[in-house]
Amino acid sequence: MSFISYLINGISLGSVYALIALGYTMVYGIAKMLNFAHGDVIMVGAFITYTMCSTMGLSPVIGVLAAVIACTLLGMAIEKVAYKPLRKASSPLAVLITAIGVSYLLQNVALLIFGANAKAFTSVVSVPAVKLADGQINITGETIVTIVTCLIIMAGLMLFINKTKAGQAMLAVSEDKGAAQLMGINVDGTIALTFAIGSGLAAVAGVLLCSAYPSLTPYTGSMPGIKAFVAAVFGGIGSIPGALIGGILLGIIEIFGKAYISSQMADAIVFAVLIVVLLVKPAGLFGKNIQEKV
Amino acid sequence: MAMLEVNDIKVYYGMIQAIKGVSFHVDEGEVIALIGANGAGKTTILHTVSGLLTPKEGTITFEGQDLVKIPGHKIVSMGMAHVPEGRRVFAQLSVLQNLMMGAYTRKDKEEIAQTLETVFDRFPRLKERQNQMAGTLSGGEQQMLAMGRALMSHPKIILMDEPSMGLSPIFVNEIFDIIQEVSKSGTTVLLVEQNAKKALSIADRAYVLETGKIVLEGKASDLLNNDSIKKAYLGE
Amino acid sequence: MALLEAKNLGISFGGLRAVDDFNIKIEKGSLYGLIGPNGAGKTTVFNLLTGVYKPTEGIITLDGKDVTGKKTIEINQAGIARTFQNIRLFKDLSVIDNVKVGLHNHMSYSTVTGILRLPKYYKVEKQMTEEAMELLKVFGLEEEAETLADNLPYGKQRKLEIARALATKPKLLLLDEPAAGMNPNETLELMETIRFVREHFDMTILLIEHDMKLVGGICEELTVLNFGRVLCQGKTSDVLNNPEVIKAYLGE
Amino acid sequence: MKKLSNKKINKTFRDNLITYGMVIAAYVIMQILVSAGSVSSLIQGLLVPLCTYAILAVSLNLTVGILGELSLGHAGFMCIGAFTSAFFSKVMENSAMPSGLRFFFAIMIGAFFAGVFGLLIGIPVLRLKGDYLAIVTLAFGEIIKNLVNIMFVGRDENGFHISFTNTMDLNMSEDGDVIIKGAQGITGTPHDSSFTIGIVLLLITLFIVLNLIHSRDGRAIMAIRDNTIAAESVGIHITKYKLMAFSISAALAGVAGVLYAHNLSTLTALPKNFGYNMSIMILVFVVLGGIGNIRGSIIASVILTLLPELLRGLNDYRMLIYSIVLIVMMLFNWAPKCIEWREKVAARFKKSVKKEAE
Amino acid sequence: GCGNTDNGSAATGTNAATESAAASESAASGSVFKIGGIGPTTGGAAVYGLAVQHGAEIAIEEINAAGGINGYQVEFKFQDDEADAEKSVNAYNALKDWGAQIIDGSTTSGACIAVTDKTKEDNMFQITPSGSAVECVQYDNNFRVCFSNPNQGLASAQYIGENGLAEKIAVIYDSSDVYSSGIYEKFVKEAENQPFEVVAAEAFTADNKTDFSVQLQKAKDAGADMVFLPIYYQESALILTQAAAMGYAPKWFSCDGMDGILGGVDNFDVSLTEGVMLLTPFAADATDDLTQSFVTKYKEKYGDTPNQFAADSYDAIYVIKAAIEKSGVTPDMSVSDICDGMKAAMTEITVDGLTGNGMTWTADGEANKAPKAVVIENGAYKAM
Ligand SMILES: Nc1ncnc2c1ncn2[C@@H]1O[C@H](COP(=O)(O)OP(=O)(O)OP(=O)(O)O)[C@@H](O)[C@H]1O
Ligand SMILES: Nc1ncnc2c1ncn2[C@@H]1O[C@H](COP(=O)(O)OP(=O)(O)OP(=O)(O)O)[C@@H](O)[C@H]1O
Ligand SMILES: [Mg+2]
Ligand SMILES: [Mg+2]
Repeated sequence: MSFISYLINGISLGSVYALIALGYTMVYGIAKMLNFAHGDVIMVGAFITYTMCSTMGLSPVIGVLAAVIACTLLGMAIEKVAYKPLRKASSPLAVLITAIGVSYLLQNVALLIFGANAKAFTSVVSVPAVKLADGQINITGETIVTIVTCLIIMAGLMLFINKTKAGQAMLAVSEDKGAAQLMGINVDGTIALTFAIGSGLAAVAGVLLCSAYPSLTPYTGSMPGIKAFVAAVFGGIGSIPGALIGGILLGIIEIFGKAYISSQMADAIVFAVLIVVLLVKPAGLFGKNIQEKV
Repeated sequence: MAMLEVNDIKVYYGMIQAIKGVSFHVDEGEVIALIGANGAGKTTILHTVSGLLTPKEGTITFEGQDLVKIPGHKIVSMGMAHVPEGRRVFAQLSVLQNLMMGAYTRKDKEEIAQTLETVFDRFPRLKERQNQMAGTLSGGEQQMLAMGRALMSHPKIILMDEPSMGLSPIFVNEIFDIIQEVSKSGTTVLLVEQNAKKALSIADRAYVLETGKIVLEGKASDLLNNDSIKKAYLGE
Repeated sequence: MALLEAKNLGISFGGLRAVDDFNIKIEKGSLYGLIGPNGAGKTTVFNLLTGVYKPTEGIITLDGKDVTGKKTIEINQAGIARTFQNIRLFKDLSVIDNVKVGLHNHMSYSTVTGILRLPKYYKVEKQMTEEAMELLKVFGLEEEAETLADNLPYGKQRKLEIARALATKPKLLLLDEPAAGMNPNETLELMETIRFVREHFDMTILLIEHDMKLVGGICEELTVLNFGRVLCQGKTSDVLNNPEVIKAYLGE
Repeated sequence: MKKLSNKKINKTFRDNLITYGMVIAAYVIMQILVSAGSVSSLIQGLLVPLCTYAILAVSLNLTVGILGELSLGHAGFMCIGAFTSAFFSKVMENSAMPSGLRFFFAIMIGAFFAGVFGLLIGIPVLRLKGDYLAIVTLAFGEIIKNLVNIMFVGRDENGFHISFTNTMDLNMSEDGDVIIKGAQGITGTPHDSSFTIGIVLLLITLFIVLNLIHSRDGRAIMAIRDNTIAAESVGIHITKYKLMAFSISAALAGVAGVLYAHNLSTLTALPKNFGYNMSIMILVFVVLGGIGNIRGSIIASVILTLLPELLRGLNDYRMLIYSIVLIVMMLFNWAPKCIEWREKVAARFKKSVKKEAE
Repeated sequence: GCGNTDNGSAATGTNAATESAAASESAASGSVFKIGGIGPTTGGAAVYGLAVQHGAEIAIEEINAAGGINGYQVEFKFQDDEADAEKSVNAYNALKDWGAQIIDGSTTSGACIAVTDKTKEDNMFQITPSGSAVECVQYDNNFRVCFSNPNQGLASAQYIGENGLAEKIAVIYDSSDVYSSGIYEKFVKEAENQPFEVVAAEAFTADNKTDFSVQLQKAKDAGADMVFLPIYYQESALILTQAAAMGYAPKWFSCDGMDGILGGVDNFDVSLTEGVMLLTPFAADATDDLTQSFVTKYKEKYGDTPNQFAADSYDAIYVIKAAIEKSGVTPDMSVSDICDGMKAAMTEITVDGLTGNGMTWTADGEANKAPKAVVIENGAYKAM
């Protein structure tokens, strides 16, 4: 019985990672950059919802909407000010470092505005928990909503990328910006759109993360951000279903590691599994291992 | 008025000036060849015309509109296509996806399907390989794809950067036939070629470029018989 | 005995039979051409010979030694060097350093010698520089020795690739479309260089090329590939007049 | 021909000389200022950390700039160097060994263990590429930190005891001494680091890295960076040279760890000092200073270590300003538009200088 | 809500000092005591450092308003150390440059240990409000206000055992934290002598503290009737929430780190804390005048409910005051002389503070005060 509840807990945790990883992988897949500030956009989204709902007492729907809109704009602004000037820089690492700067910036702004005290986030989810086996197994409403959201977002993203022109444009831009422009694709616009979508997703992820684990500080986003990065790589970075599966597996491994091996070594176990997987499948579970044609 | 008019452009890579004041024009329906040695600046000029590079000085007008002021991606929908140097196919997309990307600015599905048919007719190899990842095509196959992709936008003018590079002799002949056909079907052509002899034999007029400057221009047939051109570019 | 002998080579990519039942015999000192339509499998043959791909069947022997399925570096050490269809230089190294990397396995000193700058370091580095400069001279690149490889014009990049390959002191040199992107004059110059290399280094050369002037001008023997199979093999003049070759490859 | 090669040797020689000279000059100036009493305690206290971070940045530049692989686990190697050496120093503290010799051995031990870990980790990991390599190095760094945090090592008359749960499991006798206490780490490491030693270690690091780069092996490493397939085709042993660069880089990070551990009386493996945040911080030094630019790494590490300290006057706004400055510096150093602008300004400046000279 | 934490910290301290300095004639320039505070005000542990800073600032303000110490005004400056040992030394050096004579800090144990070495070298008087590791008071110039970790572990185990509160106990602790693992170690050791059994000991780490479902499940499966939480209240809040969600309701027992659970987490549902027991020296809702006035001021000024860190730091300043008054040191004396004077005085003073009545100190730096065991009832502490 405890096995099943561990499994469910793993899926709960993993679905949160997956949700974050979807945004991460989306931005990585198209803009080819590790946006280390992604986790902090999550935090911003959560704070906005917190302010709207818990402080100002507005309805969760408005709170979430406001967070999505604000984060979308924030994502686009960050891209424009901090990332775009470096797009043609001679090394892709330059923009990675700027992203780290942006991450610090968001954390410190949040610290100045909201203080360091943790805020207990009021869940925006009103779906009741499902109890099975005489209440021994408990699937929270947050878990259900997160998983459903993940699936919807994953399907939506895949449809968007494969079926819409803007999505196809993203694929082209991710490979060769110059050639994409020669096709008539608005490269700047496409990348801005990518960040907008990624950051909008981050807001949703932030709200659900804090609904499931209701503790919000200026640093709330950074660890889940890294974990989601791990999850995205695990699933094959750039792959959308990979992010989902990677996230959920990561959650399950983390919980099982704690449960059956050692809670002290939880971090080590997760990372060790990651390493083993990557050694066997060097491009992650769903990544295409593309060999360069000689 | 000329369809494409390039007026005294200067282009820099950082501090290095690659184009030192070049002017030329292309009239509707013409085939214009641009020839010159390695590093003369041919590719740079094409990149500047199609908006991948911005000139520091000078103007480029296409059908009366100033291209320098227009965002690069809008130039395609005005009717200009570019077969870039080094092919630049989308390596991880399939051949078919690559071709459809060429028709990105077009809306009418039926017309696109028609163009696709004509492209497949011209390059049967692409039809055979439509689901192969473009990156795994052989060098020559990629060249065909780049050409086909440009044609998919049904352009008014097409810029081609060394389209015969890496092609087998038989296919070199074929590609020049195709260029002529394209031209006959009403598309204007601006052609950069190392194979100057072939290029001049199908062009109406030509410009000769040396280290960022135009040093000679004239009717292609005249240039074919010009001694200095023969010596420098035709290997005779 | 032939320097290189490949028997019955074959490889597939997915469903595509890229090379099938490929046989070739190259005598020492010859200048051999490999031609064929686009996508015929020429580059793939090079990749098989140099260990980039492992053949699913067939045997490759170099100088009597079986090198089938060996790794790229082992094959290089056994004596095959190559250039690439899409140029692959060490872009951020200077021209001379590119060549020195080629000399890597032929002139050496230990890591510790390098770090501590023992006398041997200076001695060997000096020898390397001299030898590299000599090679660069052959290709008219000595002026550009300190230029970054990336900043060379296209034609010179191709030459540098050949120089780097030669620096590994191969028995057999494989050139993949060395004249691509060159104008007729530059091609003529390249032909001279290739001839010179053959004489001067007593080299055996196998090259892929679509420029018939070059192929006809310097190759003694040809193999024509079509759809992964050998279409025709023999003396250059014979092959180029073979009607099947004309039909499939040359055009009239 | 001779002339050309001489010119090159001279140029790199001069370049290296400037780098060494810069470090030595900084040392001399600081020593003079310190003895004149005109250096604040804050700056004095920062001298050893500055050396530590400069060594880290130089060593990571070997991996990122020269080998061309992205490593996010460098703090892990630093951690190994710190803990192994501090452990050794604690064990030997009451022995007859003179402290100078003890510290020398501590440095050797730190470098050795970090290097060995670099090698062990490198063997499987260096087959991966780009971001996958980055994440796996990050993972190794985190594993190391996690394990150090739950590691207990004690010594009594029966020898050493190790446990991964708590001190009771060490089963030590009454008068045993617990040296590594899990999250509480090692306390009371002898204070052996000094500015002079830091500078000497930095110079040695520079010597190793610069000489390696400009040797046959360095060329092979850079060739692999630029084009692996071509490097293989000219007979370069990819794995060997990747491992060489990676483990030397790790060993040098270990040396930085030794310096770190012997500068503070407490050594704990926190996310802050040995977690991925630190690895990223070192990467920031490298990238800001210019990938592959060794001197730049030193300068960037000094600026970025000093900056938050010098901003202390801003109180609560300190880290905010710091992050903004970081972003602005990155844009200034890397954005093509800024580079162009800088070149133009420099050219104009040169021109005007010339004119004046005339 | 939004605390106005953007109030320049040192600015507040110095402003206050200068304002009242103007009022008080005796504070001629140069003759003020300069006290430096150290703790994280940025980074993940900022909440603790800010509390220490704010607690001290209130005490300083009160003291200056009341005419200072022995007639001397007090200046206070607080420096960020990001909870890092190296940065803490930097912060200390920055304070030294400013002219600090006495140190209130560092806030976190690891950082504090590193600083003790430096204050020892300079022979500067250092009292840490919250550095609980043994080594935080390793030298004769180091003192602390809070309990030491072993002390808390021992006291907790004994209290539980003596009062027969539980038979089977699970521990959830932070294996990457000095404070938490320090208490845990001693607790488990002492448990052997007590009539209860530790049935599960589960850890989490700084990088892994969002999901506690496994730890709770294990405690539950092991049949623990009490869970001991030697951790801080921020994580405890999450644990209580998650336990409630899974329907697990053991008794909860905790140490002073738990203090803050009632007001420290904004918007937290305090009904979850019903019945939680903790050993703490401070309770923000105690009814004595001192606490009430402190809490009121704190809320007014910083918008938050003070936690035990703030209280410890407030007391630390008053301890400093008492030691100065007792020893009669003056600001114009050297740092070392001030330290020697205060050191000697420390064993002679008795302080009534927020965290204890009649606190006295031993020469080895530990405070003698009785931990109060409290239980949360109806959202308030109640003595047990
Ligand atoms: N990205 C770049 N950065 C700096 N210089 C460049 C760049 N691209 C080209 N150049 C330089 O600009 C000049 C013109 O180059 P361009 O590629 O336009 O020549 P080209 O005539 O197309 O030559 P090729 O026949 O080799 O294709 C050359 O000197 C070249 O070195
Ligand atoms: N890695 C691969 N995966 C799938 N197909 C491949 C791969 N490499 C080559 N091919 C296919 O194998 C065939 C032979 O390719 P190859 O590159 O050898 O041709 P080639 O003779 O060199 O042609 P070209 O003269 O155009 O360079 C081509 O049809 C190509 O698409
Ligand atoms: Mg060109
Ligand atoms: Mg080929």
